[in-house]
Amino acid sequence: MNHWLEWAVAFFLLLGGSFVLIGSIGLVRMPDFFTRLHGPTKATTLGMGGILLGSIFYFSMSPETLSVHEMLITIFLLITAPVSAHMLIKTALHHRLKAVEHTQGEQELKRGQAFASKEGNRSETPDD
Amino acid sequence: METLFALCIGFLTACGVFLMLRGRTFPVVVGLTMLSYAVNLFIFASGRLNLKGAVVLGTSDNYADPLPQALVLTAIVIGFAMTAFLVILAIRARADLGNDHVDGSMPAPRHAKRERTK
Amino acid sequence: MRMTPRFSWLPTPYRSLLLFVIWLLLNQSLALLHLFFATVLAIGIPWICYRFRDPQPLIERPGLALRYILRVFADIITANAQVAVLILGPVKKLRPAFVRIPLDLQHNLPLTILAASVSMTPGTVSADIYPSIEHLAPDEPLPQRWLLIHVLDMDNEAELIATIKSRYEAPLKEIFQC
Amino acid sequence: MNHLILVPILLPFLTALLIMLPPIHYSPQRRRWLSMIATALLLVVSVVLLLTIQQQGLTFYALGNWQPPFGIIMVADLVSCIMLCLTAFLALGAISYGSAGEDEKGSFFHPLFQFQLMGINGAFLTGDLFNLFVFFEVLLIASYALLIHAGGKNKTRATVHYVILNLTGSAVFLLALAILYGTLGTLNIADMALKVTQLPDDNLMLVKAGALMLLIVFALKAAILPLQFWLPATYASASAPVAALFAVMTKIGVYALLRVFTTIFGEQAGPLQGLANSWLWPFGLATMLLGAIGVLASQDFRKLVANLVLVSVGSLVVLVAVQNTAAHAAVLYYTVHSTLICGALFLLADLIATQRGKAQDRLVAARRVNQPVLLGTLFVLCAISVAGLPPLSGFIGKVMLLQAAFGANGQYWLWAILLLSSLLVLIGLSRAGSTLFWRVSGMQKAEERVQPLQLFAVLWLLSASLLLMVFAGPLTELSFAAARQLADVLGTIQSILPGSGVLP
Amino acid sequence: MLAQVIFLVFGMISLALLLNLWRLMRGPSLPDRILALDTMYINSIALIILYGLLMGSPLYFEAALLIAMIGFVSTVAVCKFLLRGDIIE
Amino acid sequence: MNVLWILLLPMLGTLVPLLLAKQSRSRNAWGTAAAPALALAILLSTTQSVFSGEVLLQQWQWIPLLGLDLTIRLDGLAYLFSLLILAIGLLIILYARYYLSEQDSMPRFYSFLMLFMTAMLGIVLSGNILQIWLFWELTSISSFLLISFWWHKSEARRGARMALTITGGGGLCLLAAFLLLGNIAGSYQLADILEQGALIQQHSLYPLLLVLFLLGCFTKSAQFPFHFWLPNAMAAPTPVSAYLHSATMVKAGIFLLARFYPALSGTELWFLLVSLTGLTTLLVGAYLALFKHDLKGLLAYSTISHLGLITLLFGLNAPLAAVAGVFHIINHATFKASLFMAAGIIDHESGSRDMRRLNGLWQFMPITATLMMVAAAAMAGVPLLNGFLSKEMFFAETLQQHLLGALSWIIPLLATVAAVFSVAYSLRLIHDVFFNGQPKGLTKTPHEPPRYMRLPVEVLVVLCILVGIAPAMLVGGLLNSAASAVLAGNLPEYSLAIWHGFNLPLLMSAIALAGGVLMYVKRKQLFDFQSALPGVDTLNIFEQLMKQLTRSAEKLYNWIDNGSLQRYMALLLTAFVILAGLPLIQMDALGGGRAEIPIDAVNATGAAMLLISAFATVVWHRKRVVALLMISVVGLMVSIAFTRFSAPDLALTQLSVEVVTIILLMLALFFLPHKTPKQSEPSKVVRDLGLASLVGIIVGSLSYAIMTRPFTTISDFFIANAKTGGGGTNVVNVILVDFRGFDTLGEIAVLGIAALGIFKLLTRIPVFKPSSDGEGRPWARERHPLLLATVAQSILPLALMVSIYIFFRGHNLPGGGFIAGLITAVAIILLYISQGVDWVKARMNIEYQRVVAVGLLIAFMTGLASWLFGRPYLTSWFDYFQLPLFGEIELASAIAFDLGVYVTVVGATLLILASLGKMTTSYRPTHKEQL
Ligand code: NA
Ligand code: NA
Repeated sequence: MNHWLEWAVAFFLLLGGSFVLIGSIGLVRMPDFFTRLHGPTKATTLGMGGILLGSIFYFSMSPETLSVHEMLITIFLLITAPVSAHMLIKTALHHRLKAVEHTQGEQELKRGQAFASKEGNRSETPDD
Repeated sequence: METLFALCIGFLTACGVFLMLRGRTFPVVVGLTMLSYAVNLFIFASGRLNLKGAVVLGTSDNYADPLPQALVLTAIVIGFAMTAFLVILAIRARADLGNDHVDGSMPAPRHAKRERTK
Repeated sequence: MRMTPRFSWLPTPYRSLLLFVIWLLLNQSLALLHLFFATVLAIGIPWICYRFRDPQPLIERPGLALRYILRVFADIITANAQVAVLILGPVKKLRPAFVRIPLDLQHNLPLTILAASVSMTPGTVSADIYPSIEHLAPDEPLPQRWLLIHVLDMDNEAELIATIKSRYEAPLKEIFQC
Repeated sequence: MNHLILVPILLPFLTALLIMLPPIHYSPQRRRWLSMIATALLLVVSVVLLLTIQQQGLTFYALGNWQPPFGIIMVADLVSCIMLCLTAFLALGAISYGSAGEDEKGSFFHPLFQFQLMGINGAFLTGDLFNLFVFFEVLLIASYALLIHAGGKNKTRATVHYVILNLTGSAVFLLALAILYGTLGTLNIADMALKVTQLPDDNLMLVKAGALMLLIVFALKAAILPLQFWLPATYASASAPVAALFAVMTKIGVYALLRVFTTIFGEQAGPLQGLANSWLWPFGLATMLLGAIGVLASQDFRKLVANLVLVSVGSLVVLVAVQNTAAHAAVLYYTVHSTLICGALFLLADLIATQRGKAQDRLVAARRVNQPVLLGTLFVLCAISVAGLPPLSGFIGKVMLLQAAFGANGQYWLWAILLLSSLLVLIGLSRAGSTLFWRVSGMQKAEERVQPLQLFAVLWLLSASLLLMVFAGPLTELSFAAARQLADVLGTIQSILPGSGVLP
Repeated sequence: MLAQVIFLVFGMISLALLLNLWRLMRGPSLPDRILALDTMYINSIALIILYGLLMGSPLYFEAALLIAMIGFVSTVAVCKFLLRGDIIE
Repeated sequence: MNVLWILLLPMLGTLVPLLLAKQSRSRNAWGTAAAPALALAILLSTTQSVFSGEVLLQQWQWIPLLGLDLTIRLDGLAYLFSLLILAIGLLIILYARYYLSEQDSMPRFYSFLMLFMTAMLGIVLSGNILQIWLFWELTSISSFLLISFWWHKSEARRGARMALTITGGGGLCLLAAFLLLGNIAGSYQLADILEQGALIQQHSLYPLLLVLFLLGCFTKSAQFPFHFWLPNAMAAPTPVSAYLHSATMVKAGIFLLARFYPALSGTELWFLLVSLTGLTTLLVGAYLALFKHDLKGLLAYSTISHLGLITLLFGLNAPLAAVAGVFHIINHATFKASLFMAAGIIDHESGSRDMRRLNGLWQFMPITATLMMVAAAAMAGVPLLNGFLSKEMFFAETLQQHLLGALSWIIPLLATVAAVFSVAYSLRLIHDVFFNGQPKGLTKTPHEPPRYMRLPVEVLVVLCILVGIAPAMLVGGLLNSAASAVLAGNLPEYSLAIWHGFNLPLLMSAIALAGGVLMYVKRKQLFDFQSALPGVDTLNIFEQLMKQLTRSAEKLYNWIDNGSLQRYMALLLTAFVILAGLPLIQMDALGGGRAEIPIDAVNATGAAMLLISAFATVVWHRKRVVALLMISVVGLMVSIAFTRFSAPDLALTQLSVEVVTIILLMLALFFLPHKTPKQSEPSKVVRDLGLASLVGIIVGSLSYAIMTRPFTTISDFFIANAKTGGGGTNVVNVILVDFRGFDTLGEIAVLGIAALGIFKLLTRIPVFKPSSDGEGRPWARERHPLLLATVAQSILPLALMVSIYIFFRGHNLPGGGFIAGLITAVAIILLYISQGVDWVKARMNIEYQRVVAVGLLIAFMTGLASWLFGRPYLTSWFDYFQLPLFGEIELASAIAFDLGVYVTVVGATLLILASLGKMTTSYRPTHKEQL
């Protein structure tokens, strides 16, 4: 039983660690802000889930204790990560950050930027 | 580890002090915050470093010194109160005096000073 | 669509349930004392917090909601694998894009869940929901709103829009009956 | 266990809280009266405590029933009780003055004032070095808040300097505490004094570094050159009752110097004995001189009074460095005298400024004050007292200072500078007085009149000078007794840590 | 075996943190930096949890939870600041 | 009769004129005169015993530890001076009744005059030298008040200030001298000191003491070179000049010379200092007097000259000279007081004191003229008048001394020269004023004064004549007893006869008279010579000097204190470097030998991140938002370090404070510039870098030194007693709420006060709302992003749950009220951020300052509760209870205390952040106290 758990712990930790690392690699490697955002938002969250699961299993290894409160961190991250990302991308739009050249839907980007700032008057119909 | 810890404390102190010597309120606030970190680490270190000995009874048999930890807690809270006050004071000073220089007025440029002394 | 709670003493039952569970999670115990406290807090806290909550549609189809959650979890895992590959793969080959999706949902809670789901799943991040309604007069009709998303690697815009609308938006409409 | 020891801390605390809560907070009148009554009560308690301690000798109060050196203790000895009485006396004057209308020029005047009293009294009573830090912070934060009372550019400007310097000082204080704790392993002052005697040679210099850092902190509070810069602008810009209360703030630094450098580093401290003296002596003298120069240089009266505070601090610090009973007795007596009279002067400066129209307290020709006889008389009395001229208490203080220096190294430096600065002060005050009251431009007179509470406040503080003179005999005896008690470090250790095996 | 895994993961997280710091320093835009900081917060949760595993002590959990909270709140606050200047309006 | 009353009556008399302020002028004068008259009567009643050589002594304890006892000591010398002070004082009161005009405040004048009289009596009657000094300074003060009586005249103010400065400075020297004297003699009682002359004069400090003592005497007695204040003090009303500056105050210095004659005189040093000063003064005064056009000016300089004469006499170290000195004191007082009063009459009745305009007054006021002529003759030393007698004795004494060896003849020669001048100026006084043609340009027609205004002059002039004719009969006893007091009983043989036969002194007198007349006749050349000399306006010079002093003081002060915080900080840190660095240099080895913990890669990474981010903060401190992000990393790393080194509570607290700080700084940055302009000069940056590095090196070294040293601490007690004595297993928390709960009480008080202070700071602040960010970008449009709003609402219950959890576990596990409070507060602040102030206010309208007060009150009361059980404040209580179904639960007072902490923290944090946030809304903190 414990042996299985140990394997599970190792697996989840490695999985988590890898995703965390990949998320951060994405942060460094990606060409523009918008693409950089994806790594941390998703991979890191999943990576955290992995590590937290590892922790849950680890602390549940000893008899009569069941350590599940790491769930709370997972829930919290799941709730907040999209909001952080949302706020960040809104800021990026507001700051008119350049998207990498071959980004499709440049018009949508422009429209989004216009709406973020004061110029995006709401009387101006968004769909042309 | 002690050497590294001391190095960090010293470096944080130096950075904090340098910022506190700047002429605007905001860098001073930042410097003060940095200095507080250094001071807190210093107080903490006065109880000597301990890797496994969180001071909760029954979790270890070699506890860290709890007293400096309690002192740091007090210092953190007081430091927070003081920083908050200073920050707001900085706002007030900017509002009242029209600039954010710590002296409430811009220092005269150097050449002007020289002229005056002539 | 219901906006007003069924019981005034238990305005947000699912939230209460969540809190009940969380208290037990936090204390890692099923002792009677903790169950008692969990109950008290699960009722007390939502009751206090109810005033700090804008009226939202209530979950009408809990079963569906559970399914939705599981689906999103599954999507997160698959999506992450894809994103990981993209991140580690050649950067030059990425086809990033901005896409806007017309929204049928109107209320904040479902919209938020939709945007969050989109952010957590296949290579997309919700950028904005516009136009914002905070500048609308109370009696003004709601305009068509859009969800702007950024896609890390887009294949086919129409397909993406369709997937999102069917996979996430539609179930949400169903769950909240709005 | 005498609960009375704690009352000087708890009473202002409770008062502050009650003033902030219903039903007191509703009306200014209720806030005022509660504040004044509580302060009067504080004075009574302080005096009773002093009398009790005079009978019983040094007594301590173990908070939470945790005995020293483990718990925090409050130590009531003659020195701390004298300071408590002084603070309460001063505060009653300042609060009465503030209650004449100044208190309504901003929010939370009375609660903050009471908090400040709590901090000051705590600093006087505590027998624990870290607790001293906490109370320092209480009184500092309250002083920051009080300093900006009633607003204005000058206040803001001065407060920025005051706050930043003191925050740096607090950081140094913490570092010093950490060093002392890290070497001595205790925080109780008496226990530290004990531990210093058993200090391994290897730790000697570390303790010295910690002690000298404390010196910086206290020197900053006491405003000793070159750490005095915050003082003139701060005191000169503060609202009158606040400035009056601030008159005791520098004395807290002096008090702390006295506590730490006579108890912890007292005669039992071996190689560390009196380690601050060689610093305090020259810088104290320089402070005195600078203050006197400042009195001459001041362009407005409040700044002049602020510089008078510097002069008094300088004299006190030098005497702290002399380290004998007479010197410490002189420090105590002179502290009481100079604090109260400077407090009175700050209040008076405000009264004069109000009646001089636009010129305020600037030393230029201005319209004539509305009540020249009243204010002039008060001014002359205050000036006589503060300049150390007979017959008010100042001259006794001065004589005590001079006598205490007998036999000290560099006695004649002290004498020369003390007398020279007295002369400069005399010149400065006569110039200020003749400008304020006699250099009249225009026939216009102000409408403002001194209000009864304001007059009471000034007379109250001034009366102290008279009482200090009339009862100088018993009061100097009290000072000497207090100084003897202060110097008796072994006795102190014995009464606080009876298990330590130290015999006086 | 578990010990080696934990150290390996420690290495990964440390590397991740260094990468975050690199992005934080590098920028170039403010949102980039904020993103890097946000990621750093989350990665340090992992670090703390790992410490907990290493020490076999559950006392680290609350710290991790709090980091999650401050990561979120400070990101939101900074973004709001960049968007509106006035974060409480 | 109690001799104390001689002093006490005039002291009480100070109040009489004030009490009679509403009465008529005459009543006021009579009332005022009553006290000194009575005192005079008491004094006279002691005549018998004093003349018989008795010393009346009374003593009361005052400040025994300082050696200051109130002692009244009435001997011959004191008697003489008391007599002069009281008798002339009474005459002055009478005179002033007529002299003062309707506009002058008579009560004030009389009150000051009586104060002065008290002070003078105090000096002469004191039997304790500190007491002498007390009254000595009182004379300076009261004379300041009297000289500046006509404060609206600038020369009165200046003259008063000058007098105060000079005499005040002298007073300080005197104090030093007295303290030395007392220390040498071992007592401050006059009687003891006077007996120890030998001891004092042999003491190594005698020269210093003597110089200080003489500085005191000479400044007061207007001896050269301190003489210049006296003529400028003539801005005072004439009664004052007559009293203070001729008869009494200036004699105080002389009195001290006489008083301490037995203790201090007889040495070469004494002779050189005293007699030469006296001689110089005598000459300078006499010479300058001749050229004064102002009537009072002439009299003032003549006073200086006569004071020099008396000083010279005391300096000769001869008993007979001392007798002569005492005698001249009496004579000078009578004729000079009458002269001043007469001059005052002339001024009063003719409106001028300028001798170039006052001419031929004989025709208008013959009686006054006669009186003045007699007095002037006495001053000139004309036979049959009192001045002649003492001058004869003076000449005789100058001839007797051989102190300058072969040059001893110089003294009598110069004395004669001075006498020549003295005759000349007396002649000028009479001739220029009463004869010499007609008055020029007077505003009034002069006439005789009122009857009683002249009476004092008449009395004194009669005395001049009577003493001149029958000296022994009139003043023999007085002089005898006074002189024997001065000489400590060794009175020499002397005779007060008018005629001593033809001798050298008589010749000198004759030469003086003849020479004086001649000089006056030939005055034209002398005046031309004098006017060719550059004029010296001492008042202006002094005033300029004072201005210069003030200005240099100002310059020096501003040079030291230039108002720059950066300098103050640099000095503070330099002090730190020196004081903390010196012991480090003196240390043998920094390390203490304790084994170090090995470094691992993770910690090294953490440290590297800490160092890099700290460095980055400094480098980018001008880009404020970036700096904030960087310092957040530092904070994060510090928290992780706390976690790593077994301090979870610290990590939690640091983290929760961190959030609030970041929000706070973001809030604040809105109102501050977003960029710091580059301003510091490179040299300053280098200086600051050096200073910062030094501080860093010192602090780092100190921490290293501490960490590597073994150590014992009181902490073991806490670990051992946390559970049994404090009822908790989290020792840190038990320390906070129990062992050192008082610190925590203070700490939350600090937080609460800070919040109040911040509220105070934010009230009435001029609101300014930047319309764009640092780059000039206008703000985004959406105020409350939808996602954020919704999520914040969902987080609130979670956060509350977590904070309750953290709150309750704190006593046993990491956590506690402070952290819980911050979590709650942050959750609420998140609502403010995501929904705005209006939204929150509509749902929760609490005034946070009251929350702070309630929280503090809870903590306070928890502590107080232990009083109910007879325990010290904050004594904790806990117990375990068995409940059915629930099992064992613990109840502890610490929980209540922690609840206080929790509530305070929530209230304070919200008060701080919400007040700041509300700045841009209509709910911004208002000025009125909103409790
Ligand atoms: Na003439
Ligand atoms: Na705001």
